[in-house]
Amino acid sequence: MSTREQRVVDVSGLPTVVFGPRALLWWGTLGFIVIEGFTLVLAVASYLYLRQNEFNWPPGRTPNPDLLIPTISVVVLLVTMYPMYRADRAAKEFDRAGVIRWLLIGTALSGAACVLRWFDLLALNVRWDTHAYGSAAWMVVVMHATLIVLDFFECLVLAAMFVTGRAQKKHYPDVSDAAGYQYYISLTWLALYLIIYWGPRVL
Amino acid sequence: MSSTEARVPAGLLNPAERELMERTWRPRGGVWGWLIATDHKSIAKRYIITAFVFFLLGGIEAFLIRLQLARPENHLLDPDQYNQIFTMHGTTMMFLFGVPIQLAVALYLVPLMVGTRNVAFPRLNALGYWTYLIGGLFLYVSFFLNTGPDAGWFAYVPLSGPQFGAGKRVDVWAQMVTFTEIAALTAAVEIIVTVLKQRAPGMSLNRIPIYVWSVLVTSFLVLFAMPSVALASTAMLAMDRLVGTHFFNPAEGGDPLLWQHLFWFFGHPEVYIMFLPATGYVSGIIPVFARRKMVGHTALVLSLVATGFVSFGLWVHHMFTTGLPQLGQSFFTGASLMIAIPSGVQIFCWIATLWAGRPKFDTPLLFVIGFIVLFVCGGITGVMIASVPFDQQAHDTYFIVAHLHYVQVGAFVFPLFAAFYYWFPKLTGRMLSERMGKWNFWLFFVGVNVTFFPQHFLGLMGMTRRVYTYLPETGWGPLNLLSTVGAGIIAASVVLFLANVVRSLAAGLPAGNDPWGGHTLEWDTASPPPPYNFAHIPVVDGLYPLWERAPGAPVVTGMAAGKRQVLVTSVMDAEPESIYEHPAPSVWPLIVALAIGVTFIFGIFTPWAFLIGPALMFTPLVMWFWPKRKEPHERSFAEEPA
Amino acid sequence: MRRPSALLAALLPALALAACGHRDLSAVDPAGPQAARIADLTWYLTIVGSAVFVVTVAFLLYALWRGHRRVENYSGEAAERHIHRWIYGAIGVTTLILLVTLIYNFTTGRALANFAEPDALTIRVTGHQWWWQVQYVDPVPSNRFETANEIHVPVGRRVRIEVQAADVIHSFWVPNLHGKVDLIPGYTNTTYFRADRAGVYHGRCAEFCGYQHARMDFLVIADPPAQFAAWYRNQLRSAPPPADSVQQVGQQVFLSTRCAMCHAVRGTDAGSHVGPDLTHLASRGTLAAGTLPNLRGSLGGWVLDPQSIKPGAYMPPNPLKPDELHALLSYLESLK
Amino acid sequence: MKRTPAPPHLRTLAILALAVVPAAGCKSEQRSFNETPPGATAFPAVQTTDIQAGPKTVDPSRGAYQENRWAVSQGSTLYEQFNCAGCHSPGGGGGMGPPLNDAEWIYGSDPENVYATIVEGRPNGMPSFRGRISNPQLWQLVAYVRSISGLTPKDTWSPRNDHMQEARPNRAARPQPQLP
Repeated sequence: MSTREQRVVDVSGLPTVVFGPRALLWWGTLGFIVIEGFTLVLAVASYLYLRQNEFNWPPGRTPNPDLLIPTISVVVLLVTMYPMYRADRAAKEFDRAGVIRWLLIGTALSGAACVLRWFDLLALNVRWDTHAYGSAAWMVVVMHATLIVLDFFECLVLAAMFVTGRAQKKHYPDVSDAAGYQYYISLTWLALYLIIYWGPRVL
Repeated sequence: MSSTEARVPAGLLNPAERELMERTWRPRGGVWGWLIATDHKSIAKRYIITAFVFFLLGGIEAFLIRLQLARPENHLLDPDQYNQIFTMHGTTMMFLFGVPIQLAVALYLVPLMVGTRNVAFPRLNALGYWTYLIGGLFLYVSFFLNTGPDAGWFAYVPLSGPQFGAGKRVDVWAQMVTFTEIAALTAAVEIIVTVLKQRAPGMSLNRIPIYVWSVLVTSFLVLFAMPSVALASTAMLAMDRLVGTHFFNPAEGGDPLLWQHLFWFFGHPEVYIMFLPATGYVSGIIPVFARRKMVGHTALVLSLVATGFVSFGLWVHHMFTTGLPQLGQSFFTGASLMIAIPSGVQIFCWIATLWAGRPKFDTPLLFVIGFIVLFVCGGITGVMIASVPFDQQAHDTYFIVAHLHYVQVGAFVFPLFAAFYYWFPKLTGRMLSERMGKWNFWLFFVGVNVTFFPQHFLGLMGMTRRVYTYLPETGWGPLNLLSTVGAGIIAASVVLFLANVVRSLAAGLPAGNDPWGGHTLEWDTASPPPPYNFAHIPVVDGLYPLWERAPGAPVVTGMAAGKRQVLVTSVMDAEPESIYEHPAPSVWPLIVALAIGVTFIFGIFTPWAFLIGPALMFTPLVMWFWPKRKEPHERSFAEEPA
Repeated sequence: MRRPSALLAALLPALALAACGHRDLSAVDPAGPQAARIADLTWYLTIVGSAVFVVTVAFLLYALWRGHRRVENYSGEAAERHIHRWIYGAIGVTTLILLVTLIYNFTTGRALANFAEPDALTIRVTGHQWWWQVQYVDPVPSNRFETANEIHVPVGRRVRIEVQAADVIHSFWVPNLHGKVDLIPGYTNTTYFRADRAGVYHGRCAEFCGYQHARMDFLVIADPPAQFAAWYRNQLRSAPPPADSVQQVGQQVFLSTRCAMCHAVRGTDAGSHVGPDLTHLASRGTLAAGTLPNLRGSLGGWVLDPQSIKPGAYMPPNPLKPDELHALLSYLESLK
Repeated sequence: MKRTPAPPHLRTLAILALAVVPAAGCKSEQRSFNETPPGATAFPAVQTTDIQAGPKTVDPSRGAYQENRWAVSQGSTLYEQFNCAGCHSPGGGGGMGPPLNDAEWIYGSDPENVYATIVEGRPNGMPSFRGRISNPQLWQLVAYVRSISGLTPKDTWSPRNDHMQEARPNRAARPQPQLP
């Protein structure tokens, strides 16, 4: 193949650190959000499917779930979105100090959410092996709990990277992806909270 | 590819840079190199070989079943062994061979066909393979310890529940599903991101090869189908059997039908996960052997997408006899019939291409023709059982066994063998023997028909599925014996295929870059391809790059030879957007996979494993992402300290 | 459409094979209106399906033959349009066939569903692990009785079967009379059918339910109304006292050893419903859910060692001394 | 490998070799359909006190059913079928009959003792089932009864059955010393 007038497309000038849908990792995070989100959708669908078999929900002498602690944990999770948003903005400006400050605040809040989640489980007022209602409620809340714990450790490790100075420029987009993941977790918990804790009272 | 002229035009790699690139991308040798490999070709080759070993094991189990059923009142297997073996046959073929091999072949071919150097997330790819391997080994070690699952490959509750599913057998099945589901999901995410973001410049959406389209649609199916079985098997059935939850306990509000809904919501898309890549192979092979462009490229792509969507809407046709309301069942009959239309479109386009082209009858095309014949028969019996009244007679009988094997062996294994014969030269650099290939095809084709066509009549004569024996006066003896003979022919054909592979690895004809005159990018590089696939990433200017390539077509330059760089392009028109530096090979995915293994294997015996396991996983996961300190001169901009 | 099975049986010899099994156990040899409707639909689907298969494969072979003889490709703008016209035609025909099939399915489905009748003979069938408990649920409580593995129905009268599962999922299927219906714990499904000609129709369990799923058959015996009424009256009667001393000893063995722990014989102290009701065991055609013919030899073999015939069944081996066994068999054979 | 139909016993041996590898896992999953459990034909030597001359002689095979998961599961089905639940309540929590899920054993908790209790019956209402229940089923019942209070290995316990949940098996009770 003659190479005399070999036309070339020179890409040496392209950036190596990009944010949002231009970056591969953004799509990877979106992929896992879709998987986990659809698993939660199916878990809630199973919860509502099991509801058809019962006359009253929760069945028998099981009391309604408490509202105090779960409401606090919803607020905490919603509030966590703000520091993560600021960390995202700081990451886009490659501002290391800003990222460290807001990321640590976000990590602390999501840690608090993890602790509160244990009390959310107790607030269900039912053991998982009492009947189908207990099993389904525990399944939904525990599955979301795994996501919060995952998110907490992800933010913790990211924060550790930036604090110890080992973080590189390519980790800034990871911060904005972590922020996106946090928005997803907080909003899904708001929806699950309404279904699991208010559902028995309202629906 | 670049000429050996002294003066190399601006930007092209001179021999010194080429040698540097060779060193940068070359995977490390030895066992350690094997454990830390992240090159998509070495992982995918392993994946294919492992899946094929499970195919052989599944085949042996199938032959044991046929031997037991060869004559009435046979005492080769007692009921306990028979239940374990038919469950292992179904589970192995569907979970350990079906889905994995389609994703494995895709992981090998997709980067080559879209013109990039590696899959999007190479370490995640390694994790996927190791998790799959651990799951498969775990299932087979349990089977040899007499703890193989024995409630059928879809393990209907309450037979698989805590009271009637004694011992740890069904737990083994439930956790094995988790392993294979993690592996499939990781592969699906990688394929989607590779196809959307790493295509060669110029490969806009309407220039993506059909095989890549079929694998993209399959990956979206995996994304939305696997969670359903993961939820049903791990989060519900395993918990029912471990900590006494009541998801499926009818006395405490649970519902056995919930299991069937969740399982088949995954089950039917799963068979399309195995079928769509098979149509991709066929649509990739026919133009090459008909020596003509495919008729109705857009029609084929749209029918792939349509099949993908509709496949989520027909799972209830597995549950027509459970007493669901009549109106609901009619909707699913409609959906089940509707899905026959896109399949019809594909068949018509294939036949039209063969008619308008000049077909050359090599082994790949023989397998494709065999596929079309078997698939039309399987598709028609599928339309038959889509009707509720007839399904009430045919459900859970050997009519269904015949249909599913016509559609699985005919429409999935035949195109897979066509793909083996077609892409084997690219994987190994050697041609498979055509003479043995033709024998392999005809034995397989005759074997399948002799084995499974009589089973249609057995089904209508009342022979139900999963029976370990039957009475002589049922009159099923002769047809079952005939079916066993057919199974022997299939076994001979598979042994012949193995001989062909072994012989050609040792002394096959060297294949060169493009033995068949293909039109997709993978035939543009050496076979087996170098670790970096393309020295210069090609620029694509048509749907059939190699057939329509003008001399001196442009290539991409300007990527550093000393770094593992991959070009990231836009989703719609594949314009270069950025350069992404791939992580180096690493052992951490293997360690994380082992930690996952510990979590779910001990999760059978104690719920605490679901706390200790993730704790074990924390360190390797951190080490997986922890950045290495780089020397200033080695660093690129992305690796500058934050 | 008159049932053309005779004509078509000759036309498609392979499929005819399915109609002629030695026993009445075939989905294409209907003995009732329900199975007849499904059989007609089966023939329609088979014929149309075979036709489509033959036509498609013919097109394929023609395409290969035509293509193989071609010197250069048939391509270009006009060629593409010409090919597309053929493909649109083929898609149109496919969609039309599917539509007709869909409509035919709906009509058959609705006809099958509207077979209910308030005063049909009601029978409750409960599936156990590996046998069928049959209870005739008459509006008058005193006309109710229980039997096992055999259902007698009067010819020409509609029968309503209510199915329940006692343990795992089973499936009630009598191919000659109607499609199958699953027995699911927590649900009561119903199915209606009618036998139009007298005969012994074999039924099977069609959902995998454990070790002995393969040997969980039952019989549906359609009797003329008079014969059915006589059978019904006989079933209502409890077992007569033993006629001679050997049967006396047999009854003693039955009551004092393991039999009474699981089996009930109305008219004696044995009242456990763990296993099948044996009050009229001798009147049944088969033993062990359709596995053995009801002869003295097979009954003896079954009582002594059921595990070698149905391994995994709940009935334990009963090592009896020969005279005890002889007496027990005589007693069981007196339970007409 | 292509199987040529070898003589039947050879094939069965091959399959057994394929399926049965001598390891702990397989013994507890063994389904023994038609052979009576070893050491169960003769009436076991029963010991009601811990005082004895010389070491405690134990028949090693009597544990065969105690660790077998299928035997415990069959035992739970027989527990309902033979109406033990009538007096001891479905979860073994006790009713007219004494509770079976605690560490309190009036007549001893070794397998032979429980076997003797069922076969001979006990005063205050426990009927004798001698000759009424076959030996394999008796040993399965013994295995299940001892599993209610946690005397059989942990992996033989089933967390629930498919019925209403009454008495939750109180496996926290202090179990007797495990089998040697």
